[in-house]
Amino acid sequence: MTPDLIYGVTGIAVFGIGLVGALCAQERLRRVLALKLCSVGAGFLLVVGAWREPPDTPDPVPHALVITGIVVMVSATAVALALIRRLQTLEAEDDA
Amino acid sequence: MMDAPLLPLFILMTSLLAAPILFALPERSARLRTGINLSMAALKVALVGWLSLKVSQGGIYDLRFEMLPGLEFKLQADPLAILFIALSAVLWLITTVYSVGYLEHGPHRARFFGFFSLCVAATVGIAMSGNLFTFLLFYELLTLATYPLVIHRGDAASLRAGRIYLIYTLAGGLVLLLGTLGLWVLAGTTDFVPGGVLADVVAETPLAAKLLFVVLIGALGVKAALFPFHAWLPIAMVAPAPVSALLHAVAVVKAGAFGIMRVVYEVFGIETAQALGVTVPLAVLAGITIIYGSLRAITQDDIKKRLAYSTVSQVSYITLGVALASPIAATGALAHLIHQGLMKITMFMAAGNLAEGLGVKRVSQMDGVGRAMPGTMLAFSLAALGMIGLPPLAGFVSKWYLAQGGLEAGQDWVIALLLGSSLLNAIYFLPMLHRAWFCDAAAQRDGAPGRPRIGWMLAAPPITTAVLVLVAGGFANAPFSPLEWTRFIVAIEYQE
Amino acid sequence: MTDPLVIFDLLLALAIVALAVAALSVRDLYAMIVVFVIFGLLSALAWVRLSAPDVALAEAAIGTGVTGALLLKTLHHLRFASGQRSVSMTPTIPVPTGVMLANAAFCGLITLGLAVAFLGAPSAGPGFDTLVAESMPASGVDHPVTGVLLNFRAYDTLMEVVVLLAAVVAVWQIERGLSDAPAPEMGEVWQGFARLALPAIVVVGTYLLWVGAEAPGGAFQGGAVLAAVGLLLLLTRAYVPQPHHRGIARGAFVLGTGVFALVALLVAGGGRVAFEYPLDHAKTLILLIEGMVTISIAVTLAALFHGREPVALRMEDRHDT
Amino acid sequence: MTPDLDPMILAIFLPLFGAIAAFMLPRAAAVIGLVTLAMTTGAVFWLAQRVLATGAVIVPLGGWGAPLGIDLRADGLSVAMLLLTSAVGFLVSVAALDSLKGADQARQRQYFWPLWLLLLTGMNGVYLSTDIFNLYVMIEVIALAAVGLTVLSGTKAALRAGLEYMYASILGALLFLMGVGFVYMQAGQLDFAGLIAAEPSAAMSAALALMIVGLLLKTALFPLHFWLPAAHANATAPASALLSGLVVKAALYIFLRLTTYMPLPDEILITLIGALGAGAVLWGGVQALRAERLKLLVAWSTVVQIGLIFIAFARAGQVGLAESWKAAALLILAHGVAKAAMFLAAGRIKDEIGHDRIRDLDRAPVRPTLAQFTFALAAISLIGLPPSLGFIGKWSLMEGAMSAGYWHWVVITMIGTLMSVAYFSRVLSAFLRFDRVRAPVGEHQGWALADAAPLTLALTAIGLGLMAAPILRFIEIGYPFGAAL
Repeated sequence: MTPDLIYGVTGIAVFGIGLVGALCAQERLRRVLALKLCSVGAGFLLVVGAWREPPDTPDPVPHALVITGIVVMVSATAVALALIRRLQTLEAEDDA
Repeated sequence: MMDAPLLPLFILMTSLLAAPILFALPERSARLRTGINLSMAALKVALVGWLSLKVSQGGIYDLRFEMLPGLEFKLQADPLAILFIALSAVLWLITTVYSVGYLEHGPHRARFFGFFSLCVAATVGIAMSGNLFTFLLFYELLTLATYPLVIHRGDAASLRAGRIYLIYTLAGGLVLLLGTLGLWVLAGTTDFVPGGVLADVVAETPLAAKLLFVVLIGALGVKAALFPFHAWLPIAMVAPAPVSALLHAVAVVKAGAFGIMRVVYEVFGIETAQALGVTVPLAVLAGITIIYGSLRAITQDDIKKRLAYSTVSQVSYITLGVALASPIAATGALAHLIHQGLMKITMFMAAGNLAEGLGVKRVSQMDGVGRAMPGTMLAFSLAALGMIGLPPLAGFVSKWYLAQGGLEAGQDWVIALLLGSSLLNAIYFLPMLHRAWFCDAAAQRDGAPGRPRIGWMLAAPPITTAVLVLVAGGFANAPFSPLEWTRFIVAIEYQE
Repeated sequence: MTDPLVIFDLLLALAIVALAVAALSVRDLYAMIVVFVIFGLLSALAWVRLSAPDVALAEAAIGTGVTGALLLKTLHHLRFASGQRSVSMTPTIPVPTGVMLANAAFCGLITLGLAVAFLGAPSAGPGFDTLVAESMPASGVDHPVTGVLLNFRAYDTLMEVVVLLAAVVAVWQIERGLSDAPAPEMGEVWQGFARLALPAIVVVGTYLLWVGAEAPGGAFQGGAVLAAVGLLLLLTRAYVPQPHHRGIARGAFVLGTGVFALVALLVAGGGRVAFEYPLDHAKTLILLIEGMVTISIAVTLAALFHGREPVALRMEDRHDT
Repeated sequence: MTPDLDPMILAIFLPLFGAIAAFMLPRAAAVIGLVTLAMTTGAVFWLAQRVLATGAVIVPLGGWGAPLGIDLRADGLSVAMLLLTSAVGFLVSVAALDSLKGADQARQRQYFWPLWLLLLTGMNGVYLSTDIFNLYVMIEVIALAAVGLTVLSGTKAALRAGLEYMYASILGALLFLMGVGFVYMQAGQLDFAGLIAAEPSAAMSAALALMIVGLLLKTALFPLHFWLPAAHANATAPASALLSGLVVKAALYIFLRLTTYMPLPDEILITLIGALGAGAVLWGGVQALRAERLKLLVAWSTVVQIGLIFIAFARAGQVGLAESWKAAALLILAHGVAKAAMFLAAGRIKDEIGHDRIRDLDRAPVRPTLAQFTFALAAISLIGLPPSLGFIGKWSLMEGAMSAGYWHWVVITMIGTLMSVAYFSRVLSAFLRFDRVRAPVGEHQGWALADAAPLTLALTAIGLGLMAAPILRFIEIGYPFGAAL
């Protein structure tokens, strides 16, 4: 058993867990978090793909892609959270 | 005289380009609108005259434009096309005069005349289509252009009628699309060629060819008001009188009948169709429609509805003549395309005048209207007698040829059919004439309204067309008469 | 087989999966975020194990750090907006259990399929290794990941910065009006700590940026660390965004994108295409781009955390709603 | 040193710089936006000319060349999409000048332009990209900008719809990213050439499935359409026009590209895609018939049209794939132009009448005739009546299906057409009914500037049908991918 196998399966599991959350979660915040889990899962897959048995160095391209993916995801998360905040404000105004 | 290869396009453009201008004109610019309308209509008549002269001298007009690989937008001016555009050009001019008078001070005139122009453009396009694909384009345009005319009044009844009209015609259009596609897939072309393009297909897969025939005739039969697709026609009567006149005489039902003609003659070819065994059922269907329409007409009290059922019946004479597969019957059918147009437009304009001038909309109110509006009723009577088939009026000529054609084709039942139909025509038209001329008005209406005031723009058109009915029948053998022209066409279609 | 590292890997993997499940199933949202942060840090650890220190840094700083801060801030706002009530964020129509189970089964099947496909895929299969190794000398930097990010696939990186820009524009557009959730109160000790920590964080961030050319680190990680400075400043009220700072903020947001794009465009010519840096100036240009991008990332992330566009507190100073 | 400018680079960088400028200078945003759109359109025409003259063209960014670097590539299909985007975008921008002119819309004005220009950057980037990871980044640019535009009005309904849209967008993009991961594992390359060269394997099937599901979610194919109607119906009119006319097309385009390079392995899958399209046509049609608001009806019609595009893709099964994408592309172009026109017209009608409740449209004494006419013209193209481009697309669809003997697609298309007649005529007959109005009906006459842009779009949708043959020849330039390399 090599790390790429272990963490590859981990990544896919995390992706699947995130998928369940994205489809089933009730609270808005939790759905955002579930999507973030999916992105971590995808990140695992790419990092695992880049892994080479030491002493070979890993392929740097997927690493760069994952970094890009992380930044993209934080941007999307920020927008989703801003929507949630604004929506909550409006809904709270209505309740009051 | 100089030659202009783009002449068919110019004829199309006289009404197609007029439409956007008319839409854009402000509602109040009535004079300008009338000027544009009339000058464009007159220009079209002149251009059509020129074109028919050229074609009779052997000129060939063929405009093509590639729409999809291998599939062309194609305009051609063959004699059959000329026959139809001549009818529409002349009747457009007359109906335009009538409409200007009819809609004076009415609302939404810009819209009305815009769509009116589009409607005529579509009819002209249908006439000059060089293939079924182009035909389909204009066929759909016709539907779209007539819908706003049918619901012009904008009330609940018109909208209901409009909806039924739209459902029937667009469904018909969709089936026509299916048929056109089928033709394209089966034959690899949709061109109209005398003698047809399907001989090979019929030899190989007669079932597919039969199916295609049913689909195409079914699609066209909707507009041609062929039984059992006729129901929209009487309902569409809520439209203003000039629209009804145009719908019945030129535009919609004729487009259907004309399409049936093209399909039988130039898609299948009369011999191929005969070999396929589809002409006789079509003739029988036409016969059923003729009798059914007449029977329904008898029971209608509403004048326009009675006329509408009469149209259902009369237009099927054309289909009958086509389906009989005899050159003489074909002559009668083509002549009837023109003759029925002239007669029916006369009657609808007269009916419109009765409604406008006297408020008479029902047969039961017609007592004595002959004395109140003698010119209009004279025209109406001429047209009605022509419909019945009284010689020497136009209707007699067509029926005579149809009967002869029936004999020639060995379908003797056609004689009985024509006699029976004429009898029914008499049964529903003669009482109207009797009431109009021989009954006393006072018994029906409160007080004597005196002479109704209708302008010359309403009075003159029906009289003009009535005169044409007389001329077309009386001088049927003169050069350039509809009958002479149809002989020219039949020679081409039967490839003699 | 008895390699202790394998046992470590297995335990770590189990912990990651367990934390992912826990994050979705724990009832309290605050606990959810805490679990998530631990999950993120452990994932970063796993990536270190997979010889991906750059990715681990980025995940720890941005994926976990900034995301966690954003989630906490939003939770705070939600609790404030719904008046300290226990937050049930969505006025939910409860989803039938059947649907939930069907969804879960569906996702399970997909996951299983993916796992099978993964196991069938070539491990340590073909990659860009050779290509990158051959091209590194011409890239102007020594660290391969930086070479990929800022040279080979610089276009992707530019667009990534554009995504950040789009996010901040969208957030400013979405959130409006006056602040309605006051920042959480912080103890004096915390404030003192923040003041002390700030300079150190700045140094670390700048170092990360600088070192990126040769070793793990670079613009994004550096930017994230510097953004932490911004977060602290905002949280401690050491800095309160003012309306007249909007112009400067806008400038800082677009600085990275603008400079990056301009450099990419201006190097084209004389047979070179866009993004093709002349070899002699490659390192300088890349450092210039990285520096500007770092500033933009730092300010943008801080602004994403702050949320609203800074507006005047008094109505008469406000020109738009 | 004057930089060498390439039209492909310009098509991406002009809107990017425009977005930056519009964000920095909110007061001049509209001017900057229009100028940028005009210049971008010019660049795209330049590119079109070049592609027409020399076939597909490539820019290897950074000089590295794929697979290490990223190539930009323009062929007939991508240029057609670029032309659609910039030309429709320009006209929508002109219309936006008017529809965002209200005094209470300062904020919308300020943010519309930078978001829209970023959106344009993302879309142009998609159409020129040849790298699947780059496509992932681009669809995220599109997603964030599009969500920003969706919620521009700031109403609660728009925010709710925007949030749903955001979830769907992120999930779609992440599924796509996961697919990218699998492609990398199997092929070790991320460019299109790598996709073509890759051996079929379980990993590639998983990749294809993930990417396709992600794209279907983004393009809102039934039953993944749940987010679309609310998002498109609640946005402000120009944003709706952009979202419905252009944005969903980006994912559709990627779908067409991917399936060209990684053909669907099984006939059943193609039939499944077509069946989903059929579901969209029927379900969307029913919903459009029930819709109470004009804009919601128009949004449901987008669901229907997307279904139709997928039916066109599946029209002749696996054997027909080499031709079917063209029918789909024609429908994409037709829908892009016509739907933009229709949403703008619907927005104008709502502005003039003050509401968009369909059942009360005929009670309004105000009748914005030109906007209604525009709506009708757009409906003609969407129903697929001749000679519009929609008709040509539908013709191609049915022709291919009929030739291959796939009669079920013909039947579905005909049912869909009848349904579209039914739901559009609900609106059109309300325009033409007058007897429920008490006050004298004031029909606008003459030209309102605000109607010019939508009317131009609607007329284009009709007129493009006459250009179908050259369009078809154009989109084939550089097909298939390998030919130009």
